[in-house]
Amino acid sequence: MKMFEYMGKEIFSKYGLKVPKGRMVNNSEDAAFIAKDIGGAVVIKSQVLSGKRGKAGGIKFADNPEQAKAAAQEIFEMTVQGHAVEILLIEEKLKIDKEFYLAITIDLAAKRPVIIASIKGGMDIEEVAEDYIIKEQIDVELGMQSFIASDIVRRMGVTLNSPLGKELVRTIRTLYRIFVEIDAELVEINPLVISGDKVIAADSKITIDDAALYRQIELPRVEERTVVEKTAHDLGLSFVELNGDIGVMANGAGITMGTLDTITYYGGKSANFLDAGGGTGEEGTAKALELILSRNPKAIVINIFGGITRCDDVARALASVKKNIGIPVPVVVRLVGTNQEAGRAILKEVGIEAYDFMQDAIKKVVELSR
Amino acid sequence: MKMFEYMGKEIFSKYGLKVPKGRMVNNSEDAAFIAKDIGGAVVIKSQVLSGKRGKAGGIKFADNPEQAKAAAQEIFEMTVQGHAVEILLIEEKLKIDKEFYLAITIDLAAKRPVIIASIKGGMDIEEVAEDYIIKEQIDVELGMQSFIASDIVRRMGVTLNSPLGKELVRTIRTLYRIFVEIDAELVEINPLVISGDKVIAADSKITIDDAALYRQIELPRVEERTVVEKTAHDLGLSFVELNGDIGVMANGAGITMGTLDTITYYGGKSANFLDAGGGTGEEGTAKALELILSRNPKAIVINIFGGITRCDDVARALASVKKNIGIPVPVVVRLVGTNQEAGRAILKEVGIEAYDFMQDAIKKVVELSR
Amino acid sequence: MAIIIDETTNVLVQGISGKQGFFHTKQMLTYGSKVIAGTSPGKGGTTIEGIPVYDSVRAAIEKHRIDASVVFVPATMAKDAALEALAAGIKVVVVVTEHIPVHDEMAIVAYAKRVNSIVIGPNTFGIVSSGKCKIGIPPNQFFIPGPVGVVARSGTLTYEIVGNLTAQNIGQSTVVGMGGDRVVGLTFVDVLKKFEQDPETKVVVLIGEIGGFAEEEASQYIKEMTKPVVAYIAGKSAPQGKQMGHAGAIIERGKGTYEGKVKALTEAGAKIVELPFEVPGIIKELLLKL
Amino acid sequence: MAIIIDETTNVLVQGISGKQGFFHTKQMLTYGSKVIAGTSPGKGGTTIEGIPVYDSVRAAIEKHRIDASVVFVPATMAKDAALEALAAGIKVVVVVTEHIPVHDEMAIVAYAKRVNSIVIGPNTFGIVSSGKCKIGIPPNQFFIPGPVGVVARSGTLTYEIVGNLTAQNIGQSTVVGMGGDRVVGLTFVDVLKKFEQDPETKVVVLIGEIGGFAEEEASQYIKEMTKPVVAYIAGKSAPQGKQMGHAGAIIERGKGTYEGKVKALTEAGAKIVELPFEVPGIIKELLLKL
Repeated sequence: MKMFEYMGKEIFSKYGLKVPKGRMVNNSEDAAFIAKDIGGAVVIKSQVLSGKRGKAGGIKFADNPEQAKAAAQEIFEMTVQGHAVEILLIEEKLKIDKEFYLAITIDLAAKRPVIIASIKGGMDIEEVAEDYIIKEQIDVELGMQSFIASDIVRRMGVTLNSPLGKELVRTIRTLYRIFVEIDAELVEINPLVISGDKVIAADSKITIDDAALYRQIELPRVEERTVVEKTAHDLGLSFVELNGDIGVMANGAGITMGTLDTITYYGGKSANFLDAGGGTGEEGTAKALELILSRNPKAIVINIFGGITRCDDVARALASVKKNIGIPVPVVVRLVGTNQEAGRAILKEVGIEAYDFMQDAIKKVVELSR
Repeated sequence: MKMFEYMGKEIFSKYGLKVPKGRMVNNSEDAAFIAKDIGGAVVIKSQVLSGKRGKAGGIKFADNPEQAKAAAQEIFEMTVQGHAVEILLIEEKLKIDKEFYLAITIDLAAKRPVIIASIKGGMDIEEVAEDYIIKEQIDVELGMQSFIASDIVRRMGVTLNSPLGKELVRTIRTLYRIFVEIDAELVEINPLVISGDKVIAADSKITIDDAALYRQIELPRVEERTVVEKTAHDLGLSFVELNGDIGVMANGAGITMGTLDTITYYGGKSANFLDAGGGTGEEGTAKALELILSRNPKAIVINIFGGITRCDDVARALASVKKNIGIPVPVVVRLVGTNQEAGRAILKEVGIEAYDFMQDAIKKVVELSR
Repeated sequence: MAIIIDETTNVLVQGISGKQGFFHTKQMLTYGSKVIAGTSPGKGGTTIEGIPVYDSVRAAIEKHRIDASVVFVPATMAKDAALEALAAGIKVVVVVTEHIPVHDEMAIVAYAKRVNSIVIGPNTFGIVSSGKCKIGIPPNQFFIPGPVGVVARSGTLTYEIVGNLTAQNIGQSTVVGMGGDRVVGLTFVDVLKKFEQDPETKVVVLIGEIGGFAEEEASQYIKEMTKPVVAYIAGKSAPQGKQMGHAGAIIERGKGTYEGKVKALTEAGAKIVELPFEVPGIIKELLLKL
Repeated sequence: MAIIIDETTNVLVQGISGKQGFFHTKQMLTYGSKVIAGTSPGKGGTTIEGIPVYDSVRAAIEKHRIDASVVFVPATMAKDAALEALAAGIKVVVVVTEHIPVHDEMAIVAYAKRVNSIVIGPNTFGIVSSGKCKIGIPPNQFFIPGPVGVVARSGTLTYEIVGNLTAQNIGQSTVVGMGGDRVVGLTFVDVLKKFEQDPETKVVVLIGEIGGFAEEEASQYIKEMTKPVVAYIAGKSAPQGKQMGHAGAIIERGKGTYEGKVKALTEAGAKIVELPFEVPGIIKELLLKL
């Protein structure tokens, strides 16, 4: 789950990291009011989950409340990378000496958290040369000891035991504590602004592990899925919309990807990725079919290799949708595995002949989608 | 640093462990008042650091406020194992189904914390057969995981997943957290009272690692040293009063023990154990001598093998005490090591001839103490 | 022979009284696995399907030699269960449970490394040494003994490929599901090394997918292998997974794509199949050449 | 030969700019130890007594081969310093600092075990391989090369005994101070095993004291040793140390007394001396017999 910038900053602030003075607003009148309250120049930042707000015009500066109101008005009227803007964060404009970069994520190859730091922070961090990127894996049993943070600061070229060095050590240690305690997959500060001896998180990008949300009850919830994707998620299905015309359902992420690969191979185009794996029952399967139909595909392929998934459940779901709602497009089914015979018998009753091999079924559906 | 029972119970309570309803009082009037407030039968417990209050009469029961007042009066007038009683803890009398024992300390051989649990808690835990004592060492890097506490409860013969079993798991995990977070050397609950499904800490015995007090700023401080021992401690000396008549000073715990052993071997009796090791300078050494003199020994032996300790510092200290305060008893000195020659020259000026070997010096001082 | 588990492996089921644990215990017994004990806190002393149930792993260990355990407990308690098995000295721990928080997974993997045990999963279908022992959840009928070692990241795709092999009467030495989560106990290299040393395994099928570096790492080792490796990488035309911000980009630096993986594997000498159902044909060819 | 450290050992001083670190760096250099680097956060790039100073252990490791480090930083930061040295892969870490919290000591010892390194101390005078390398704080003049291995819990008592040996021209192979604290990195057994294998060491002196079980444990191994062991246990007539409540009593069950230790050591074949200055005489006898 991605979090909005202002939510991340609230967390930082709670843990004692410095963030710019600021407030959220949802209209331009309030933007002017807050700008006046903050005093001096301000930054107006659209709160969207996209990573490139600045380049898309979603961040503006203003020298006084009137300018702030105008800038806010402008941002509210735009979309940032396809997202409508509902909330703005109005913040003091910082005196910036340097912009650093600091993040913690998971190094999947090492199976450990990794600290990433750079003294070349700012907008184009991905373009910074490897020489300026410091990476430090953390042994989770040892944890973030003081010496680890100190050595990162040393490698950043900042004098240890100086006020700035000490503040950076504290910032790194605190960020690691946040990373662990909120079950984050990513915490990122870019830029980490150096202003004299002060170290200020001028931005925040946080992603929480969805699997851990059950124990992160104090964190706010953010929904970034489309309505259809959310419906699928609530049904325990993994669903992504694509641009083609063949509706796809399979059971398991790997076999779903394999189905997509085969469709492409035979010259077809998939309308969606729908993984109904892990024991989705009859009702879930029926809902999955309805989801696929709602996207108006030209044809549908169902590719089931039943392990936990039972073929008769899938067949019953298909039969009931056909009877109750009707399926206006051709459906091609491949059905093998657990309770295969029962499933095929049910399908036969509604006039569907199941295939044995996925390649045959997919060849067929691609033909039908032409 | 040992803590009073009521202090330990305040810590338990802060961490969510159940303790009996109760209040501290420092006079018998208040005892009656609190007993009335609690209602029903109460226990009156003297707050002293000795381990055997019950047997010494320091714990009494009362059925009503009048009895409570009388019992309190009686305890205030007694000493419990040599300790005057200044504070009483007045508590509700618990309905006791069973008395368990639960403690965490450090297993020195394993160099790890160890949980000790028994279903035969109460006054005579030391007499309980090994078969009824459960010990479980904790891997400090793994920490107190749920399964560890569960297995201890299983070994105690309590049904897991029962309300009592769950409460015991929680109690063990919480006690470990306390043990770590307050830098304890010992946390002990005896008895841990089982009352229905409730688990109540009916007593507390906690010892904090003195070396960690600097970071345990929120813990209350308890002083159990004698005035002389405290003076020594404040000077950075390790001092214990003994019953003999030969004052002893040496530099280092091992060599001080060796000096005591040798005095005993030659038939003498040591008046004290005074370790002035670890670079005690001239002033500290002078104070140490004054401390020894304050105990009126018949003779004094100083056994210095100077490493960090400098022989000239020791000699100067001895000379200045001799000049300024006077030393009314014979002083025998063994002085070798760092700056040995300078030290001996200083001693010669005040008429003291230093020995080369500890055995010769100690033989002499034992003679002089006769 | 086979790798990791075989006909002598004594299996403990953690969470044996749950719906999943109960169902798959029966399936594993049917397959012939030596499931000899289960755990379920508070149910110690009872039996399920004739299998003695204990309150804790240690209680089971006091009575039985346990070589492997399989974790069927819910995600909220799975870390504790896995650590319990590892702390008790069990050398192979199969974690079937899905949706375990990734921080918990890192903790499990770190501790397993320290105590020198193998963790399969989390979020795995398990491991099958065909005809000898199955630990996990795959359907019994598709696994028959033979010369093919299979190692995979995802489940149903493995059944697809193994099922096709079995349909053509090509059996498997051991089929290992490393687990579909981002952090799992084994790497492809760990498993490939074991296949390389296993006399029964003649050829290896690697079933990978886009994202991560597991296949690129595997390529380094495949170069040194004497046994042929056939690889299928799923997701050539699948949507990109979510990326971990700039930090992810810095770490990945363009790795993890279909093209990158295929290039690395090809250069290492692996045979790439473009579609999953092409595996049996190539395997047959390779086996005929041996 | 010698144990743990010798003339090839490159030494790093952690906290080289502090009063203690500075003083003892000079002393170690005078003794002939190869002190080749020091650390002091914020002072990287300077030199002290001609020794280059670095901001961190890793910075030093980038420039030098370091075989051992010695920690002179204050107690509040000693755990971090010891872990830093261990994490950097240094195989011998001598922690001189005293008054380190016991929970910190347990953490240091646990991590050292995991990374398979030796921790000497905390609260130790250090280690001397006489004539080759001294790491720690003992006075230089009392340590001369020879056939006696010495292992001790306390410092000045060791100087007393080693000084008496040296006065009689009996040198030492290596003198190890395990540290005076309750939780330290080495056990007597760890050190005795090394002496048993060291060709230079002909006889061993064990200097113990009352409390704990270290000497009782040592007895178990002394039974197997081929080299003679002379033991002095301090504290026959010393006051009892404080005891850890009932829990301590349950753990100890009467162990830790002078009588118990002497009995165990005697039964194991060690020669007990009743007073510290009796050591040289017995050693002389033993050496003549060899």
